[in-house]
Amino acid sequence: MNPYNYLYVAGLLFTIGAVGVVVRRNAIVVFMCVELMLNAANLTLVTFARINGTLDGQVVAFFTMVVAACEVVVGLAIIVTIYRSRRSASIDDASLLKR
Amino acid sequence: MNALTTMMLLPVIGSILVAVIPSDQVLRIKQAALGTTLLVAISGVLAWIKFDSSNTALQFVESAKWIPSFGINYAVGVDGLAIVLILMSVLLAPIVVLAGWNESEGGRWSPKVFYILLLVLETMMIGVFAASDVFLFYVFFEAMLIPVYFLIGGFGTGERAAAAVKFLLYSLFGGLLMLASIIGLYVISGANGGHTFDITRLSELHMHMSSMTQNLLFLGFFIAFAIKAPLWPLHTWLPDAAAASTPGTSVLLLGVLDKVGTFGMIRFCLALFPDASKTFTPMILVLAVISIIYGAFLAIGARDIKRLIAYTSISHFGFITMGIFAMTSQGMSGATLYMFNHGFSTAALFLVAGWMQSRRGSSTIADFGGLQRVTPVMAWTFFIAGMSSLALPGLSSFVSEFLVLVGTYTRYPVAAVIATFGIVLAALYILIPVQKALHGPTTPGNENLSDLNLREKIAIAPVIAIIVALGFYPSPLLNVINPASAHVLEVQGFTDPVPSESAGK
Amino acid sequence: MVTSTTLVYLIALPLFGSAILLLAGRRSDKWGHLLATALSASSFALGLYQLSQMLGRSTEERAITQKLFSWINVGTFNVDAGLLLDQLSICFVLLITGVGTLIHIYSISYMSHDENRRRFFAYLNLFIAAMLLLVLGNSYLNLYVGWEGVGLASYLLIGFWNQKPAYATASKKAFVMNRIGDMGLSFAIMIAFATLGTVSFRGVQEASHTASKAALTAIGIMLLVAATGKSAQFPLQAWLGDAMAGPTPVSALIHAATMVTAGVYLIVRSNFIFDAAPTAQLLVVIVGAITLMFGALVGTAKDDIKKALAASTMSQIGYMILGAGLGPAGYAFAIMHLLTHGFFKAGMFLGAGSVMHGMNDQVDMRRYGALRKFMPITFATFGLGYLAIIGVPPFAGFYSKDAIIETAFNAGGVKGILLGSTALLGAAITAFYMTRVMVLTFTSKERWDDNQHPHESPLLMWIPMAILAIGSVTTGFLFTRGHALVNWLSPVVGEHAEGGKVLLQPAVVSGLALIAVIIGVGIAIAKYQLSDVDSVAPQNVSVFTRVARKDLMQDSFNEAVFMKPGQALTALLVKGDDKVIDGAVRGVAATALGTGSTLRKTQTGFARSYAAFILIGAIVLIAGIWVVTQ
Amino acid sequence: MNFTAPVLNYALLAPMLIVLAGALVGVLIEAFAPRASRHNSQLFVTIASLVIALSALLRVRKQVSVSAAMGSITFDGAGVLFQASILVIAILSVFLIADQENFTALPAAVPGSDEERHSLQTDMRVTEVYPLTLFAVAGMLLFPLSSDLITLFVALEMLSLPLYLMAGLSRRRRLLSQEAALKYFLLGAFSSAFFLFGVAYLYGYSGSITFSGIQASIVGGSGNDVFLLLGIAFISVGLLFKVGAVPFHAWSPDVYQGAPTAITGFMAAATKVAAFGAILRIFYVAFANAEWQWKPALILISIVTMVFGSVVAISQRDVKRMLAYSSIAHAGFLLAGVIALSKSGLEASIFYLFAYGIATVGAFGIVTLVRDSAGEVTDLNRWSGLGKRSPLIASAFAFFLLAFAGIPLTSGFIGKFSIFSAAYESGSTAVLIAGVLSSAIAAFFYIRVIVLMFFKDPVEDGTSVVIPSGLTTTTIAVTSVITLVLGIYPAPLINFIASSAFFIR
Repeated sequence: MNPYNYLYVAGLLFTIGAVGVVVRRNAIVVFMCVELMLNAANLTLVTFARINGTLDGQVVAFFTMVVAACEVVVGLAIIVTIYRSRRSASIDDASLLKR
Repeated sequence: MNALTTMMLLPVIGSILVAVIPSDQVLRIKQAALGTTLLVAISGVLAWIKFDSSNTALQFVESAKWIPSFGINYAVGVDGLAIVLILMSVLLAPIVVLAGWNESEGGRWSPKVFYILLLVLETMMIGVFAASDVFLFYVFFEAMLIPVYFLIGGFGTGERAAAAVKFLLYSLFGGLLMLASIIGLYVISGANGGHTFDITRLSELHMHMSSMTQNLLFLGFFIAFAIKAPLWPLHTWLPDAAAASTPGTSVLLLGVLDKVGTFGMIRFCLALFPDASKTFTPMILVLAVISIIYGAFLAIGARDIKRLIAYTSISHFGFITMGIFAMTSQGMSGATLYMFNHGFSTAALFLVAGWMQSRRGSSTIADFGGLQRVTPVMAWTFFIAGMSSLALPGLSSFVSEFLVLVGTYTRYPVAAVIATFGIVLAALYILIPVQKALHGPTTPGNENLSDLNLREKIAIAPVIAIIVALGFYPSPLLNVINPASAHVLEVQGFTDPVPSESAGK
Repeated sequence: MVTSTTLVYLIALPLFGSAILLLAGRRSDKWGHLLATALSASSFALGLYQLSQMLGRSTEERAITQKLFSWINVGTFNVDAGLLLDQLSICFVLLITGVGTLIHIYSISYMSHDENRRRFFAYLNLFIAAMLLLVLGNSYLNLYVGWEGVGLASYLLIGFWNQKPAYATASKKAFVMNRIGDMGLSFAIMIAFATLGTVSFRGVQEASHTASKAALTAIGIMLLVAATGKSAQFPLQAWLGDAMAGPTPVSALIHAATMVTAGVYLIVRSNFIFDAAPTAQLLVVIVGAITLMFGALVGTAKDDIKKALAASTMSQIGYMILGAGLGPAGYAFAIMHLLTHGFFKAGMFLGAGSVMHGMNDQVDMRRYGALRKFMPITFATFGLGYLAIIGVPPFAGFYSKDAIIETAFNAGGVKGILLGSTALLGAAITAFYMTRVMVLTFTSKERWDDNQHPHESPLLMWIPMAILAIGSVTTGFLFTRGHALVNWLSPVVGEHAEGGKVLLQPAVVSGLALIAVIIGVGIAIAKYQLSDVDSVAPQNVSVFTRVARKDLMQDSFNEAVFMKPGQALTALLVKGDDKVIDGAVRGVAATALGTGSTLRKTQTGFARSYAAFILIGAIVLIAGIWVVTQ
Repeated sequence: MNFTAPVLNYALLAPMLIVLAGALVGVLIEAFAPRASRHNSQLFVTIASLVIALSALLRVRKQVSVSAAMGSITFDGAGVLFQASILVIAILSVFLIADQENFTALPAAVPGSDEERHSLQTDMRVTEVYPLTLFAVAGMLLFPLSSDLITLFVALEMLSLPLYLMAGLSRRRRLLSQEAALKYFLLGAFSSAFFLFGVAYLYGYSGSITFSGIQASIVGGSGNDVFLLLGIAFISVGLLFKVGAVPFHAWSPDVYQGAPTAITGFMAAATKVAAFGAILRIFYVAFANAEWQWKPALILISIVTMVFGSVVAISQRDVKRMLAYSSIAHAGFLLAGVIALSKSGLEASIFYLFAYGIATVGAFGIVTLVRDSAGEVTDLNRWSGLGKRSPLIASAFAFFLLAFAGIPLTSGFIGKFSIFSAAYESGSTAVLIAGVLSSAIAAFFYIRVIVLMFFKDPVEDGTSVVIPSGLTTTTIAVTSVITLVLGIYPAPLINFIASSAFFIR
């Protein structure tokens, strides 16, 4: 199968993620969209590792997973704090800082 | 030690001295400031005496590396034009201190701050005329805005904050355009023999510029100077600033700071961009002539005495600019002499206006009336200063104004002819306030004004003396100015037009 | 040329006096007037000494110079502070210092009740100094200094009682209108320097031989403009009437005898230019002719004695200008009329001052009448001046005015006839209005209030009047005896060109003039002596009288054409400066602020919109790079 | 497949390792030390590790190596300068952080809850901010030294994640603070996704993840240009987000305002140095030869950023937001250094970054001092008359603002001059002109604040300037002095930068 198709899939996933970030209100969902984008990137990396025939892409993908895990830790902490303060996980509610 | 560096250091030392005197010893502070400025004035006069007017090269030269990797030096040196302007600045400083003995009080901050700012400003005033490194010049040019800004905003009257901001923004805008041009020069110098800011070396650079580049760089400098000078239509900051600041500050602002603009036109616009200067000369002359007439009309229409003086200055700066760009020896020397004379006649006007204002509590012309009978000395001083401002023969301004006109006429008759109408308008803008404020019956509120006291008389006497003396005998200054202005013209490749009907033709 | 080291003292003495009096202030109140008079007198003495020296030298060596120092020296523009005393200037020196000294003496008494008498004398001395500089300067630029100097002194003296707003305005008006003339002088100097390369009299004279007619015409016209300003000639005549606001001695000295004649001096001094520039010369005679009629017509309608005399002055100077415009034939006569006029008009002004002195400063002639009985000396001296001005032989005016009329007739062609007739008609009108003054003041019935107590003036006042009256009687005869003045001046103004076609013989002209005078006098006597005069000016008068009373609408004209538009322009510019120029500046600031406020709204506070920026930004970035790359 | 044991040059990595070790010690202290002693010991550990790291860095400052960590880290002169700047800024920032008045007592407590009240009463402290700071610093130290994409990504996350948390630690107005943390986090994660996507495409383009590998591919020109384009674009989004360039700037005003002020200062100064360090390295080393692809876009972003930041800053009413927009504008100026793509551009950028970072820390340090009973006062209107209340503090703030505005005799001027001249030297006239114009606009709001502080009367609403703690005083004093010295005599630093600013490949 043409490995470029994986790139298209990854691009699609990335777009879905990016649009999701813009359109969804729930902080958790938004964050999941970001994770989707990261995974799209991972898919791209792995595809390129395959195309280029080097392992570097796969290594990067591993790093990415670790980093994403760290992000989850920090992110959920923040989201939970907000939720406890506001009783809401909608990011549109957190819009006091503006102008 | 180098005379110029010494003169620049003295006020700094003085300001430190003022800073260590406790704030409550106001008299001591004033004495320290006066002493310092007097000392600087003396060293200025000594430098002027020592100056060799037959030598057209820069004198009192000193150079030290400052930021070597950018080719920036602390380099000072003066020619005949600069030494005259430095002389004017350092002579005005003690007069301002003495004349405005009490104007430092009642400001937003203590008198101490006033004198520190004033002394720092004096250093920069000297530096800006003495710098022979373009970068150094720019540093002084911009940095001197800050003390003036605080002097206006902190010690002025009326809409002082707004006026200070307007002044600063206008100047900064011009300064930034000039910075762009300076960067341009720097880059071009880097491409042609290494980065430098040395005025002499930069003045050879125009050979390596396209005319487009030269025009743009010229405009960067010129607009900055035209704002400073100020030239129509970039003048609207001046009346506001002059009306809001203390008389002393106004004197330094109009008398000295604004001269940086016209001085800069000679020193930088002409020297660095000779071809562009020629290209823009017609446009500049038009602006200058408009300034002359426009400033005069606005002065005629002014209701506030300080705004009036500011507008007269716009007219006078028009004359100076016209003289410079006439490119004749009479125009150039006349313009330089004009700068000096304008410093003193405007100083006299502003100081007296300030005294009138402090006595009456108003600077609106209509509030005064019949002062000649109540305060004859003050009225006379104002009158003489006014006569100098309208260039009455026998007073200093006449010589310079006439030189400018005659010098311009030989090359640009139309400009000179239109500008000459300014002398009729000048009669109006001086005599209208004279009539309203000094003549006529003494109006209510003016009956008990006190005449000048001894301190004020001592402060104004040298100004009047200089105005009169230079009217009759301008040679001491002209002898210094002439070789320098002739040198400028020679470098520009101009020779005076030959009389069209002379026997030699 | 003979050099001198003492010329400067002529000027320095009164200048010194002025400075002392002004600087010493009230401390010199007691002796200030004496010092000033003494200094003026010593200047006169010096002048006499110079005259005697000059007479002792041969004709070619009579002119002497003194270089004080190099004044302005830039490039080829080299002007020395230098003085020149020649046959022309010595006339003026003696007139200025002589009449000046007399008026100093007169003023000691006239101004004795004024608390600022010292200041008055300081101004007088300043005027003497400036006027001497005007006539002694050896270049146009030096002359210019004196030219504006007398303007300043005149301004100060007209406004001496400036607590009255009208007087302050009058002084300002005089200065400003003079400045318009000064502008002409500036132009003349600029053109001279640009075309001839020099501004000294000698240099310009030498260059004028080779210079083009165009250049000389331009210089000449500009000099004429200058002369019209200073000498109150048409069209810059409007200030002179108002200048009567000054104390009467001032009117006598400055606005009759000396300063206002400076224009004549300027034209005569520049004879070499006008001789070579016929167009300019023609304009000179036109201006002179118009003004002499103008002044005469205004004079017929004035009820204010000083204004009537002022109008007369204007008219008489018109004669002088006319004479000066007639070229070598007329220069000397212009000067002669100037000198005789200096005597009789100064005398009459002092007489008018004497009348006012006796009449509580009343100036309205309709409130005078029959003063002959109360002021015999004043009547006598004024009467002698009167006879001189209307040109009754053998009084001074007869000689000088006749000479000008005659020269005018002989100027040739239609021009000569027109000019001659104008001058002749002017003489008739002069006779009319001067008789009117004389009659209304001295010989008609009493028209003053009961609280007036007319009385003769003190000795110090009438002695100068008497001396001037003697001058009015004798000078004409002295000057013409053996063509004394004509010959005296010829080295300066060129040989008096006699001959050519003579239209009318001198005797005929004199006869015509006398007839004209008799007609004028006769009408005036019929109108004012033989019939009653209202003590209030009648209002139901012809439109001509009304226009003449309003100075032939000169002020209305200036107001409508210059002042009102000027004021409107000023107001417009003031508004425009604020609204347009500063408005543009403020507009830029407001635009920046407005843009900031608008762009600020993009910061909605919603994280999702920020994410959208990033997304859109990324897309644009990619698109941008894509476009660039392709 | 063969594995070679990694060879690490510990001497060169020491600064980072020391900071990381300090952070770990901090975590241990957090876990085991008694609550009362935590603050002092944390502070000590933090400052000690930063200082030791700095001295370790200075010991190896002359060394150069591409293989400090198997080609993942390049240790060169520019890197040393970035690291040193970051460490100096970090030390000064930690002094501000040590003033615990700004931090919440218990981050986990719900705002307004009993728990929070209790924590405040018992004077609990957020000592975890210290290890977080150290982690962030470690990430920042790594970021500009990274020479492959993995390291770059890891460093990016390493510096970002702690900052997300730190933004939410404010003691007062906690909802705002938490909102700032949330926005920062979500948008940060979003942008790092872009970054990573870019990494993937670059890898796809060159088959290598090292900068030198990418550069080699670009030179070779064999790869698919679409991948390169996507790679550069996406990676730029991530990097430009960090520096706050338009249109990726939107987070910064909100986060600057919401975060505790000391953190804002640290973030604004240190992050900018680190991020620009990374940008400079990747663009100078990896993308230099694809200049024609990215330069126009970057020029556009630079211009839009400087103009947008300046214009919007004018209308700000909150001092922290104003400084945020000011920092956006400065990001635009700094991008000019990237665009220059020359040695002088690199030098200028480094000088600018250091000067700007120092002044920023000082300015935010002063913001922490202006308070009322409810905490910091950041509403600009309530700053009016500050010059009367506390002349020294107000003067220092004014001085920093003048430095931001680039007035001569401040470090900002030298920075502005050098960076614009570098940009112009490389041919970017548009950047020069836009820079000059937006500087003029920027001057507008800096000066407005000065007017507010000095020329307006104080409002009596309880706003006051607290007496700064010793450490805060130190920070403000040191930053002021550095800003002044770099303005007057920058030659030593410039020479030092010139001698060591280079990237090796």
